[in-house]
Amino acid sequence: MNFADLFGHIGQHTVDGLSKGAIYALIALGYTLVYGVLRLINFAHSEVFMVGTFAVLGLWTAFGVQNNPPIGQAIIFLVLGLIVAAIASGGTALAIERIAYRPLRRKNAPPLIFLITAIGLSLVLVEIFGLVLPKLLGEAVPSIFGRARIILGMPTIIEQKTLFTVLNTSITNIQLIVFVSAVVMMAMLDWFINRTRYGRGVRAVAQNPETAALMGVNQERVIMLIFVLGGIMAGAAALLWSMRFGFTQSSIGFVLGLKAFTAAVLGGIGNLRGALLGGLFLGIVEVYGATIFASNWEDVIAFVVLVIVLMFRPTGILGESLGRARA
Amino acid sequence: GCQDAGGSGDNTASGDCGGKIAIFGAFTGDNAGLVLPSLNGAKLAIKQHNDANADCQIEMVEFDTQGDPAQATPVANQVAGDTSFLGVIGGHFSGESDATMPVYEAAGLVMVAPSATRTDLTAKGNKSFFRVVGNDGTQAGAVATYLKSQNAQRVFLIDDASAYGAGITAELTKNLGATVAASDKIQERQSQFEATISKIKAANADFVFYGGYTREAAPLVRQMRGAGVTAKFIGPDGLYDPAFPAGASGGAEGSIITCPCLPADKAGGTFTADYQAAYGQAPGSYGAEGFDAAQIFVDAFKDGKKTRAEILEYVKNYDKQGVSKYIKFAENGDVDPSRVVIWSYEIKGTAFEPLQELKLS
Amino acid sequence: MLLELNDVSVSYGRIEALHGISLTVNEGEVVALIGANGAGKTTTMRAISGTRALSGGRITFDGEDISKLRADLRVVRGLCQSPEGRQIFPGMTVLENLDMGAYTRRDHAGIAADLEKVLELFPRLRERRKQAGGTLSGGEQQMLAVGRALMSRPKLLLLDEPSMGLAPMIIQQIFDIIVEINQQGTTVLLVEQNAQQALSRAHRAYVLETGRIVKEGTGQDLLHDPSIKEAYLGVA
Amino acid sequence: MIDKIRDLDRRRAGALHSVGDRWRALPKWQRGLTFVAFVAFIYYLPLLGIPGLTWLRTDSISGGSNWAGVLFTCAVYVLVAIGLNVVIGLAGLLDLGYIGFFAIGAYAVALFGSVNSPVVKWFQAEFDLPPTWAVTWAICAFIALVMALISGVILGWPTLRLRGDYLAIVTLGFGEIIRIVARNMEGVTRGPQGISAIPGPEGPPSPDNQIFGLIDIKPWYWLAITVVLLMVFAVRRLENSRVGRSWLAIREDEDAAAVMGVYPFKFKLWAFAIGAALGGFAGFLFASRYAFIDPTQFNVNLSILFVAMVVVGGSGNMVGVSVGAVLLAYLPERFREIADYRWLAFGLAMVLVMILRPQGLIPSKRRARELKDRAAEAEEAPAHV
Amino acid sequence: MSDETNNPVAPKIPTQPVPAKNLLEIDDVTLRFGGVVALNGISFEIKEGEILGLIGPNGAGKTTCFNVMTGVYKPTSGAVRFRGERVTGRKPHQISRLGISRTFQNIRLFPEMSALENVMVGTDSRHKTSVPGALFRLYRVRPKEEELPQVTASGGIVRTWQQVRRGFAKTFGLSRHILEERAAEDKAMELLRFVGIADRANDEARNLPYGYQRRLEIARALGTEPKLLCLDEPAAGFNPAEKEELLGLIRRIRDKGVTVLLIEHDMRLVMGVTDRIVVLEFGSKIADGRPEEVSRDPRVIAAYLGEPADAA
Ligand SMILES: Nc1ncnc2c1ncn2[C@@H]1O[C@H](COP(=O)(O)OP(=O)(O)OP(=O)(O)O)[C@@H](O)[C@H]1O
Ligand SMILES: Nc1ncnc2c1ncn2[C@@H]1O[C@H](COP(=O)(O)OP(=O)(O)OP(=O)(O)O)[C@@H](O)[C@H]1O
Ligand SMILES: CC(C)C[C@H](N)C(=O)O
Ligand SMILES: [Mg+2]
Ligand SMILES: [Mg+2]
Repeated sequence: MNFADLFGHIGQHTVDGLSKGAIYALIALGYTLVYGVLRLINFAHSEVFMVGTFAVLGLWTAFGVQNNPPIGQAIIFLVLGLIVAAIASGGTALAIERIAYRPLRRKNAPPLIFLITAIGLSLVLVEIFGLVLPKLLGEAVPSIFGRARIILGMPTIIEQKTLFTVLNTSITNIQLIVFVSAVVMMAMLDWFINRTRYGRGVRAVAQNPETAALMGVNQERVIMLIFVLGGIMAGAAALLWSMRFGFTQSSIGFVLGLKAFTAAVLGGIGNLRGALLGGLFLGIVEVYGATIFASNWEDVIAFVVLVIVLMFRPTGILGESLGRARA
Repeated sequence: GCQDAGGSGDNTASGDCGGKIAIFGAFTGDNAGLVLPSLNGAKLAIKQHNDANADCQIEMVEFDTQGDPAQATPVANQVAGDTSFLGVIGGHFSGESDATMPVYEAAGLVMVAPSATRTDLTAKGNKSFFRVVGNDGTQAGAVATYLKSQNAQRVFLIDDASAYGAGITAELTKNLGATVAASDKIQERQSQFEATISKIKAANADFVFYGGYTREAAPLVRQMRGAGVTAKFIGPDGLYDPAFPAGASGGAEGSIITCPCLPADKAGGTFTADYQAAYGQAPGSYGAEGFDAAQIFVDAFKDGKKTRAEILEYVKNYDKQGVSKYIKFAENGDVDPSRVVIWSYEIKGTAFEPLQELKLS
Repeated sequence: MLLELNDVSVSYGRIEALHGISLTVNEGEVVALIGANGAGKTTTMRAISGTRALSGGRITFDGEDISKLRADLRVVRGLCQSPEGRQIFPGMTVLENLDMGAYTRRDHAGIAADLEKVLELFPRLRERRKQAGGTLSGGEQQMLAVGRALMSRPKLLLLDEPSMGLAPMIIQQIFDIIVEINQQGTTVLLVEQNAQQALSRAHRAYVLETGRIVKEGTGQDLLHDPSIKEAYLGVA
Repeated sequence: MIDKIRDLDRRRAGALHSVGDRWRALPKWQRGLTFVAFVAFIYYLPLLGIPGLTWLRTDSISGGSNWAGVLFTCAVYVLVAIGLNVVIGLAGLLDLGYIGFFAIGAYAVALFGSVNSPVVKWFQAEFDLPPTWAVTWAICAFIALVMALISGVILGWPTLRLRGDYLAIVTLGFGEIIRIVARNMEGVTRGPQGISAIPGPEGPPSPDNQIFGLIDIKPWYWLAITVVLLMVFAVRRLENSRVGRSWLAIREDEDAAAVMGVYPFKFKLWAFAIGAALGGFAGFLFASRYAFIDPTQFNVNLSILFVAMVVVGGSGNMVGVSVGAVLLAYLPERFREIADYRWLAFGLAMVLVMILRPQGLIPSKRRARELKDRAAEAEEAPAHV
Repeated sequence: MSDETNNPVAPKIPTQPVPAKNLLEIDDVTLRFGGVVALNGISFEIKEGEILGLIGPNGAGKTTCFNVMTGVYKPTSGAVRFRGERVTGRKPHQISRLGISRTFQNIRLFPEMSALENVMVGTDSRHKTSVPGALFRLYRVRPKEEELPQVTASGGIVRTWQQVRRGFAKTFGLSRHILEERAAEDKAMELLRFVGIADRANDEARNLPYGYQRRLEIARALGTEPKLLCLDEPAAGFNPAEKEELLGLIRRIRDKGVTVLLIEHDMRLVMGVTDRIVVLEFGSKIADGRPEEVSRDPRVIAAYLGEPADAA
């Protein structure tokens, strides 16, 4: 157990953890939104993220982006990447809603059924990107599909540089971008849900769908809205991911999704701010834990912390807010 | 796909020559990429034989285990129970080999493994398990030699806690002694390596060895470079895979990969060319081993061996130059370590440039 | 004629709850709908507000056939229901709940004025305006539900048992409020168990029995109808 | 297309329904006889040689697995499904980490029963035992059962107070923790190397074993299926008792149940512990038949597969979940041709079954009714819902 | 229609002098939710055998008071004692075993269980079979003659079989599980008959009409064999005729020896059935006395009843 290392570089570890957690947080938002409104763990959300990364990869490959392009180009490709990823992820989320969840909602199926459907969908999406498309298109576009199951690299779009160093803690440009974008996006979403009329409609559907309709809220539109919003957040996360880590694979969503969902639960699922807080907290816990022990204990530490937190706060750190309180 | 490699199956076992063997391994699933070259190599050997000897047809039946011991065992039961099978090529992974060894041994079936490298597989007093590949101890020894030759002072060891990665890294730890600066273990499917990288930095390492596969290694080396770590990166044959440099998008430049496989131009006979002609790509890792494993059975059948016992006996005493190395088994089933050829390669762009053959100690 | 139900039937699974009822509500009226438990009063309300599909018949509102219109669009047309059993949004504060009532409205000044009025009517709500709806007492929730419905300024207000679970004094108030908003121009369709009160305030009333309209008349007429007295007023 | 499938499904469901009705209408002794015949058939299955049915065997294709071996796997999965059904179907708790208990049962026999295990080695060194010494199989069975049960209680104690979906993620985490610990604690479990030479009823695997041998798997299957039948009998007893009623009440309204004198925590814990014990025992059988385990065999994927077989089969109904388990274990083996596509097919099947038949293939009567009511309700509500 | 309802406010002939023994004491109980004081140092007691009314304006704290008594909430301070034993701090199921049972303001049945099963859940709380008991059925009880398996067949194997079973049960006893299961069913059926809904015993609760559901809740609560039954607005949504029936039912429950605590806003019902009334306002007790006293109390009129004309 290496506490010396932890405390010796506590600042650095914290910064690392925050930038790690920011990605979790963005994905967690999608889980929380859908859960908050439909009481449904959208297990397929991790694949919404995965599709986003493939979209970014596809875009950059199509334009033949090389490592470290000039800054002007880099910005263009990032913006384009954001748009493409948001469209791809948002579209996937919407498609999932339409194809799988809507028929179930029509039948008023209980949550467990949604969960299993979501798991099935998730498998299907992973296999489509990892197996079917490679078989169909692997010859034509090997760089996108050829090794989708193992790993696909992307160009480095912005070189990682240390921006400044304070108190023995260096912060890189990419860490800063990731962290700030995550916070800004989450703040925008929070504002949208809590301060706008649409947002109020979303919360109303979350708490009492039938009465929401009696107040003039169009439930279908709200549900589409949350899936699209969650998808866009996942798309944004996909772009940040691509920028920071520069690779993807068909199964990339699984572990990240699991962590993001854990983050959402940690913060209080259904609670947007909770998702952010949970994500950052989880990131820090993982980095601290991996420093003290070895990295292969990371997940154990994350889950143990989850259990401990839930024992003291059974509805997560911030509790639920979108969701229905118990009557 | 379970098509037989050449020949019409029925009349084979009946003739004076020929017979039926099984090959098992992860032919589908996530890890298939590592094993398919070996399958292709084996198929090539059988096909070459069958094409040349119309009167002596060998049938090879493929059993896909996805590398999972739990799937390999019913397969083993099937093969062991079907007396028409006279030999087995496999397993490809150490775990499935370990799981099925007792079954095949009980049936008196000989196993020739092309790529199961864990050291202790041959240390259990098995009587029918042989491998045409050097074990992890041999490769780790070669890596250690290389590191010494490079004057490594502070080596940082990372493994993925898999049977293969952890095994080879543990062997290397034994070999390196004091030059190991520190170590870390990551987990499969991990994709963010902040903690590991800060440990590498803290250890001020000049070499980083990673025991494991591409999926984790590519992002790891890329993030290392992104974070400004300049230590040289070394990996074993698990990374001898074009996906590694490609997945790291330039991050793997200059990394050293060791592999108990010969560079294309050094492989014996016409194997490399034949393989290239048959499958349109270079043999990759273990392609030659797969070929050699199959060739042993081809030789046995050609020699007129017709029962499991005869073939087991034949393999035990096999003594011949193969395409990957000179093959002669020690009592425990290992090939002679001194005959194992291990090469180092350097990554340039997306290519593996052969550097040198690594001699043991 | 503001609202017209023409031979409307509604079923739950195999059970038909409404067997073709017809009724009308004219602009400016208070119409009461009374009947025993399970007579189909709530079902009628839900059919009108659109939370239950019709299995037959036709509903016309303001000259438009709304039989197949989505519930939220009926709200936009000026038809608002305060549902049975309160159904407030438990996770929203009292104020947010009231704002939900005005979801389809855009006139900010008007909303603010109405909010003030509702809080005036129910001082208890003002006291609790920041409390989550789910933690209010039963009666407080009922007040909130009525207040929320008022916030939408509907042309036609549907009230399903607004007095349920309220203390006698508040019941009095609620009925006074109904009369008041009616005088200010809102048409009201009222479902009540408290037939005495409902009939004495209503212009007209319908009596529902096992999914059929069995009687209709002015409030006063029914109030003095002996059979009604016996069955619904509990006075021999 | 979808309509066609739906129509077909309806017809098939109708047929099944009438089968069910007719079954219930049979006199008791006829039902008894049929049941006996069915059980006999189950025992006969590994020998299956009825002309016209042999294509069912997994070894009827080239590269297929041993038939009895696959049947054994099916039996173990059925045991898992029955255990998980107690947790999900009866008590209504979503457990996504069931593989954890399975792993604990498997590791229990491996750690105490195999001469290769560090634990046994430690015992040998500490107490001067011969190098062939290890805990006997029967005692290992007991250890496995108890360890799984205890771990169920340990996991349940702090977490059962949590609401449904929180429980799901916590249990999922538990499954992962068990696997990671098994992988990382090399000193105890030999980590990723796995443990071999796990004993069977006749001791460690060896060519001398007469009945539970290495090559012929039929006795193993008969052993497993006997365990399954016993457990079915036991769980039925629970289901039709005060305990089963309490589970149902908790599932429907926990607070109201508490006020009526049901202690939800206690009964949930029991469900968890029973489920864990069954899962552990399944793991025990699995390990002792395969004689080798390593941590990769206890992946989360498998947990999810387990939940899927319960839900797809029809949670709450033991026949249903067993059918789900058999299908999921058998189909990929029989249709090896699609090997690469099996997860895709599996995912598609899950989605399709859930959309077309949310109550599962063979649901419990109560669930079927419940879902039908809910669906009817939704259908009558207007389009926006 | 019975006499009482014709003139419900008139004093009811007291059945007996109310026995003085306290069944439940609420002792200076305070409960705060953040800033909201839901209960403010209230004290009152319930005497064995009486029907006590608990009334007060909306939000006065009546339901909260129930929740404190049944262990759903823990009071900030103060204590509830039941038959001298402290109840506060115990879990709901323990309190239920002690003998307090309740219904809910918003009906909370087990919707997918049949009416009979709903009540059986209640009766189960007095039974002992737990998991090992249900599993192994080893705990055996000597059955009474009528509980033994009957020999009905006239001959042949069936008869022999029945005789064997009977003999077995005679020598080794019957498992407690089986006896309890039978007892539960009989008792539940009897209770359904008691509240008058036995005709729908096998229907799922969710399919019962509203009035039946309310009565089923009462039957289920009675299944736990309570000493004290708390009814939270049982007549909400009933019309006068139905209220009438309910009134009779409450009396019959009391006549079975169960003490009743009743929350209700319908004054006619409250006046007609209660022996004593406690009035709450803003979490404090403002009156406690016989119905006719309370209904004349100016504070109660001001806080709750409004002008007397309204009570009619
Ligand atoms: N969700 C439902 N499923 C099945 N039947 C229902 C449902 N809701 C109502 N019913 C039935 O429809 C009939 C009419 O019910 P409705 O709720 O409209 O009556 P109501 O007049 O409002 O009674 P109450 O005074 O109790 O509110 C009743 O027989 C009831 O049992
Ligand atoms: N969980 C809670 N958090 C905050 N306030 C609460 C909570 N539960 C109850 N209250 C408040 O406590 C007060 C008493 O509520 P209670 O439900 O006991 O009233 P009641 O007397 O039953 O009223 P009603 O007749 O309307 O049902 C109310 O003002 C309510 O808002
Ligand atoms: C295919 C190889 C990478 C397998 C590895 N050498 C093992 O023993 O498991
Ligand atoms: Mg109603
Ligand atoms: Mg109340």
